[in-house]
Amino acid sequence: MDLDFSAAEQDFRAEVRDWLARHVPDGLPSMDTPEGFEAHRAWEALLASARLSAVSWPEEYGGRNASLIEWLIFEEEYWAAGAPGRVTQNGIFLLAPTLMAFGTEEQRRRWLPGMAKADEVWAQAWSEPEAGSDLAALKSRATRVDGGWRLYGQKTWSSRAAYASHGFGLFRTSEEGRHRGLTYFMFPLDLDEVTVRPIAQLDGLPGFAELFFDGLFVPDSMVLGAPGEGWRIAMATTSSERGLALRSPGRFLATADRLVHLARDRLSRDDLSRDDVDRDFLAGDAGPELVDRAVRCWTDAEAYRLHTFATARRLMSGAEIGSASSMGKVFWSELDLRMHTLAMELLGERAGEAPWLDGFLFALAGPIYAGTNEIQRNIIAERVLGLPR
Amino acid sequence: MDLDFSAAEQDFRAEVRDWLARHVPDGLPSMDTPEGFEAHRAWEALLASARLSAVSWPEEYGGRNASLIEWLIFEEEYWAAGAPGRVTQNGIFLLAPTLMAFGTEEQRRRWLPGMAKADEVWAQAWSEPEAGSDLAALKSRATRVDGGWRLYGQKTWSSRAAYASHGFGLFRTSEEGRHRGLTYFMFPLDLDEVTVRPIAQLDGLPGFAELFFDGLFVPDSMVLGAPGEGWRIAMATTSSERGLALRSPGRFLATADRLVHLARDRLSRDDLSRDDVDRDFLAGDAGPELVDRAVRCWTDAEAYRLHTFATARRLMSGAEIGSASSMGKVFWSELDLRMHTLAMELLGERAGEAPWLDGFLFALAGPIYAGTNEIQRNIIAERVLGLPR
Amino acid sequence: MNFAFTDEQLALAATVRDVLRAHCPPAALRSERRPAWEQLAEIGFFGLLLPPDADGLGLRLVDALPALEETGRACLPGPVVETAVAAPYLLDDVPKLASGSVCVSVLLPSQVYAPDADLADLLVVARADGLHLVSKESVRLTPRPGVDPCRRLFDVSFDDSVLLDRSYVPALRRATVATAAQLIGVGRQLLAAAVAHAQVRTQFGAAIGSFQAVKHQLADVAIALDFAAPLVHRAALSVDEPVVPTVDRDVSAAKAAAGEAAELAARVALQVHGAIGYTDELDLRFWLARAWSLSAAYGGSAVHRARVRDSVIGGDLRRYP
Amino acid sequence: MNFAFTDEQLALAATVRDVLRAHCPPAALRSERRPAWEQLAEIGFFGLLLPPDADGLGLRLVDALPALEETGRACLPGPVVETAVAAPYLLDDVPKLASGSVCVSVLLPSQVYAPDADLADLLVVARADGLHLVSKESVRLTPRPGVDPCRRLFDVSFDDSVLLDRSYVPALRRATVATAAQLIGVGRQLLAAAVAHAQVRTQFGAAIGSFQAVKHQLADVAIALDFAAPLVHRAALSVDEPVVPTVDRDVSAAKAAAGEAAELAARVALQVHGAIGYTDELDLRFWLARAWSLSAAYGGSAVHRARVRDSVIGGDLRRYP
Repeated sequence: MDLDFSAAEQDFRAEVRDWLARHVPDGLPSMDTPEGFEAHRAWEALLASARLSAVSWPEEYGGRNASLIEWLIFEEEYWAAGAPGRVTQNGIFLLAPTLMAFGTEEQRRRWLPGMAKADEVWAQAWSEPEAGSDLAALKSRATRVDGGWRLYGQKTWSSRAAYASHGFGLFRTSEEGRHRGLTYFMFPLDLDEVTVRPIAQLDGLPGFAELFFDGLFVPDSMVLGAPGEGWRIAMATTSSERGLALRSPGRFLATADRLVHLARDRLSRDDLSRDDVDRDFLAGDAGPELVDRAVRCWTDAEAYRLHTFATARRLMSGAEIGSASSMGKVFWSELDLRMHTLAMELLGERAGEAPWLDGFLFALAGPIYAGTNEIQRNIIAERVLGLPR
Repeated sequence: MDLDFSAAEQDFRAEVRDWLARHVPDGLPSMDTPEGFEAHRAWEALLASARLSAVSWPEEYGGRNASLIEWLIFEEEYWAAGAPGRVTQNGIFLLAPTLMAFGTEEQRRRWLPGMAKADEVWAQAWSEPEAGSDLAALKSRATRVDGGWRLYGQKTWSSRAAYASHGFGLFRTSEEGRHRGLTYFMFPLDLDEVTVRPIAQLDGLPGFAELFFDGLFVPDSMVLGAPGEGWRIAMATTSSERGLALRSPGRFLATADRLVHLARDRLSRDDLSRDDVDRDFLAGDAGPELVDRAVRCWTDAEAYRLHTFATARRLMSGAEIGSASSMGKVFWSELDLRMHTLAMELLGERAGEAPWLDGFLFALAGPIYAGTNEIQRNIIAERVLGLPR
Repeated sequence: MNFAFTDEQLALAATVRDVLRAHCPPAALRSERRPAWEQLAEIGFFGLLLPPDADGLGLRLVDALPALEETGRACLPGPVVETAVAAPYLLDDVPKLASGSVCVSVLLPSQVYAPDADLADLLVVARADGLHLVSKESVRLTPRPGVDPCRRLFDVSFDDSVLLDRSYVPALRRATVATAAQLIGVGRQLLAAAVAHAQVRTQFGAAIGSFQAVKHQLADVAIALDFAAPLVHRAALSVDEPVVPTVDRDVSAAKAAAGEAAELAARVALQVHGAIGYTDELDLRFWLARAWSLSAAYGGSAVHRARVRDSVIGGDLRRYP
Repeated sequence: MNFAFTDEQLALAATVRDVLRAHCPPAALRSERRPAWEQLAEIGFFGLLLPPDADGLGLRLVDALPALEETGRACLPGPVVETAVAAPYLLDDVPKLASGSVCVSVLLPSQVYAPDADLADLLVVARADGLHLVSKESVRLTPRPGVDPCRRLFDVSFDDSVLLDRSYVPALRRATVATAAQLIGVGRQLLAAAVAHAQVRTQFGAAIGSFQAVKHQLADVAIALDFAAPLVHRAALSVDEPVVPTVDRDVSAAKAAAGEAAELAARVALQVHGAIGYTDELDLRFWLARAWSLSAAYGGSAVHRARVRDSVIGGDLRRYP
């Protein structure tokens, strides 16, 4: 057991850090606005020009064949540098692993390079109004037509869909069995037979959209895997969504560092307050309790990082994470929420300022999406600990 | 709405405080040892001589007709004075309310005065090996004989039974219905047909015992309520067990005060440690976090006290607490555990030095007995909030 | 000893609740800055705490507490606490105050920004040199981003003002307790909304409210609110008494507990609603935002916890009474 | 970068586990003070960290970590950490140390009492004037009440002693990390016992392990242990390196997290077992007591949290590597 990065890994870190230091833009507008979306696409294109947008991919698709460890290094550097959120996330982290595992060589050649350059931006379309965490209850369907399929029905909570060019999700292609009747489709969002209705969030911006399908034609070449295999394929994707793929520690490490700095500022602000009119009221110095909580979060982020190194090692030696990824999901989502909740407390009435509010709203969703934490805890109890269903 | 004690209530508090100041003994041996049991009985007899052992009872049974508010005052003073635990608790707080509500005048005259003076000490016998929180699953039975009943079967977790003179519990007198076949019995523990097997606890002392019944004869005069009514009667008792009766705030207020003093000592000990060999190691001053938690407990104890004043008022105006008592059970049991867990942390390796350790072991049982907190939360969700079963 | 609200106190709350049901429906939160304001004025709401010689009812804060909880339950926008609770202890001879035709905002110690200052005819601002009374005409306001669309925040600057020769403390204590009462109301409504959703929303073929994990989270919210409320009631009694040595400790204990209970209610309500709880389409978001904004108003939970800590560790273990 | 134990490290742990299964069964906890001691000595356990020239294997702490976790899982009594982990960094030229025929207890800063001192042939006691080596003959021991029947505590006084000219720090760091590793083992066994009980114990006609509330409590224990363990492994790597600037922060983070995870495991195990978990009849009590006693040993969680806090807030946000 060691924690020593190889010379190659250290060189890679140095290269990434240097490139980011020279190219990371100052705060872009929200990717849920039209101009912000374009700005984020431009950033991804620049990232891709340095072959840094999908480092773990094979070179022919625009990656560098980076190892899991190198990918974790990239993520640490990316978020530490304060780089923008990834508008390509659904594609690169959800769809791409599925294409690699279940797609055809043609499909990979056709879709991956454009995904890496953000020429095409992908929306995920898992949920339906009547099926939240319960994928098998999906009702939207696809009917066979000459050379392909036509999609009918409704999807919701489709992230990025407000501006994305394409989407992916499951549609029912036969009625046999809740699971066995589902097929995995990729589809365009710019045709008349699909209507995109943005959903405004607490911040008023459309982070999600509803999709209404009215016979959208999808050629066979955009079916991922065999018809009826959608459930099995999607499970692989969502487990990568829950597991390592979606939630590298880098983001939480950067958040934890910012949180500690915020707590230290707060301490000094309390000191200042002693000399003005607030004195008697604020005699109670709120520092210690909040600082203790901030440092606890910082240590938990470190624990998540180390835990991920161990998991990465297991994966690199060919093991599966499986249900254990549910532990990571619960841990990071509740850590992220604790960090942002504490930041809100530290900011008090200043909470509306700064990047923290957006992060808070995003973190609030953490325990809910990719399988609620209640469901994750059931999975841990039943599949990891072996308790009865 | 007010928080003003009447002149009478203030006089009562003064009398109780004064009497306790003059009579409370220094630490008695544990009531789970033979000598400690006798010492606690002697203390209860002294308490009864001042008509303070059951202040809320009618005078003819040894009480003072104290109001609920006066009883709460008594409890605050009793625990603040550091007086001993109540060896009579099962009788005075569990059986007596049932005798008052469902017993005959003869039964009250026969049993209550001896209970108040601790001439007779009562053990509760609710649980059976196969029935923990699930009273209706009881298997022990009573068969009709001339002039009374004979008891057969086994009870467990019978508190005080190791040394008590009498017990009370439910026995099946017919097979019709899980609930309707149960009857409420009082019975002696000193006859050959009942065997008492003490159960040693973590501290090695027999706080509980198992009871084995082999045809113990119980006269009709010791049946409480009508045969078959045991379930309804027991529910009333256990709800008083969960509710106000068993857990007056007095004990938690006293614990919270002691905890705050302990935290302050700890702070000063950390200061001291700066001047000896521990300096560099203990540079980290553990004070703030622990002190914050201690004060939070102190405030929660105050909240429980105020909440109880409101509940007492509702009861005095004829209302029922009902399922709301489950909220109190969860709150006090988890507060008590938090307080003692924190005390263990503050004491560190000194934790073995009582009285905190005994209290810790007792507090650990809080979330378990009188209906586990899981069950309490179900009750709150279903009966108070109206969620589906 | 009667630690329960009287029929009069509850009747006042019922009246306010009826007014708000009729004139501050959720739809109003999207369209109006001060819904139900005139109707509340008509029932004398803004004169509750004013002395009779100022056309008020001369009630104590505790008398108005259940009514204030109702304003939280309805998520009532506007500088209600500032005008109805703080102003009476900051301003004399403002004849129109009782009638509700004068709208007041305040910027006192523990506040960072003045809430709804753009609606205010008068502002009271604490500076190192004392309390300044500033009129709408002579104030300059800079909007600041906040979390609550119905409780806008402003930076305040001014040249002309009148120095008030009095302490902000009585007003600040009452505004803090009144805000705590609103937080209890906000929390209760969030709990009610989450319960209602859990009863109808199904997953895996069952109402999610039948899942033990959901039940227990909602039960914990009910417990937190149920044990925070008595601290708020006690704090009101403490500020109403001429001299209660523990008053500041009581006020802080109330604000901290109410804020934490409301934030827990918000978090669980979001959990139970899932992604839809997030959206602009559901009214839930207004109560979420109010829980967050009021929890930070007049000092956040951490500041108030710290004040209680300093008092208790300082040796003040007295309990009132 | 290979943050996983090697086959050799796991093989050593497996050997120790087999020895403990055979010679430290739960029954031994009731009857013996040092079960399995000779058998562990036979496989060279007490020489793992000693240099070859002292008949040891010259391993690093990280190599022994999985084996130490096994001693926690088995609730192994006796001054194991003190003799096998601390002594090698405190004592030179004690030839019999590697053979396990010399039993050592220590009383270092952060400890209040010396564990199992009555079994010790040698004691190392830190005083303001330095480290004292005290022999069994010249020590006076006063038993102190503890929570753990298998880890007895003693006050130590003495007249004759030999001053050791060295720092206690290397030994203390390693003893603290080794104790953290034992806590992980104790916690895992408590979790396993709770799961086993929840699978068979029925209530209301169903296995209690099928109730969501029980499932989620046990899942939280699994999570706490799973994310505390890497901090312990990292701390071992830090103390093994010649110079790691964050070593003290790493050691404290590990001890605090392991102690809290084990205490959570104890609380939940007791919850799941219900009243029976309480009794002398069940072996569970030994693991409960060990979780509590080791969590307090070598500095409790709060002390170590505070050390991490001071380091991080002091500005040391460096992550190793």
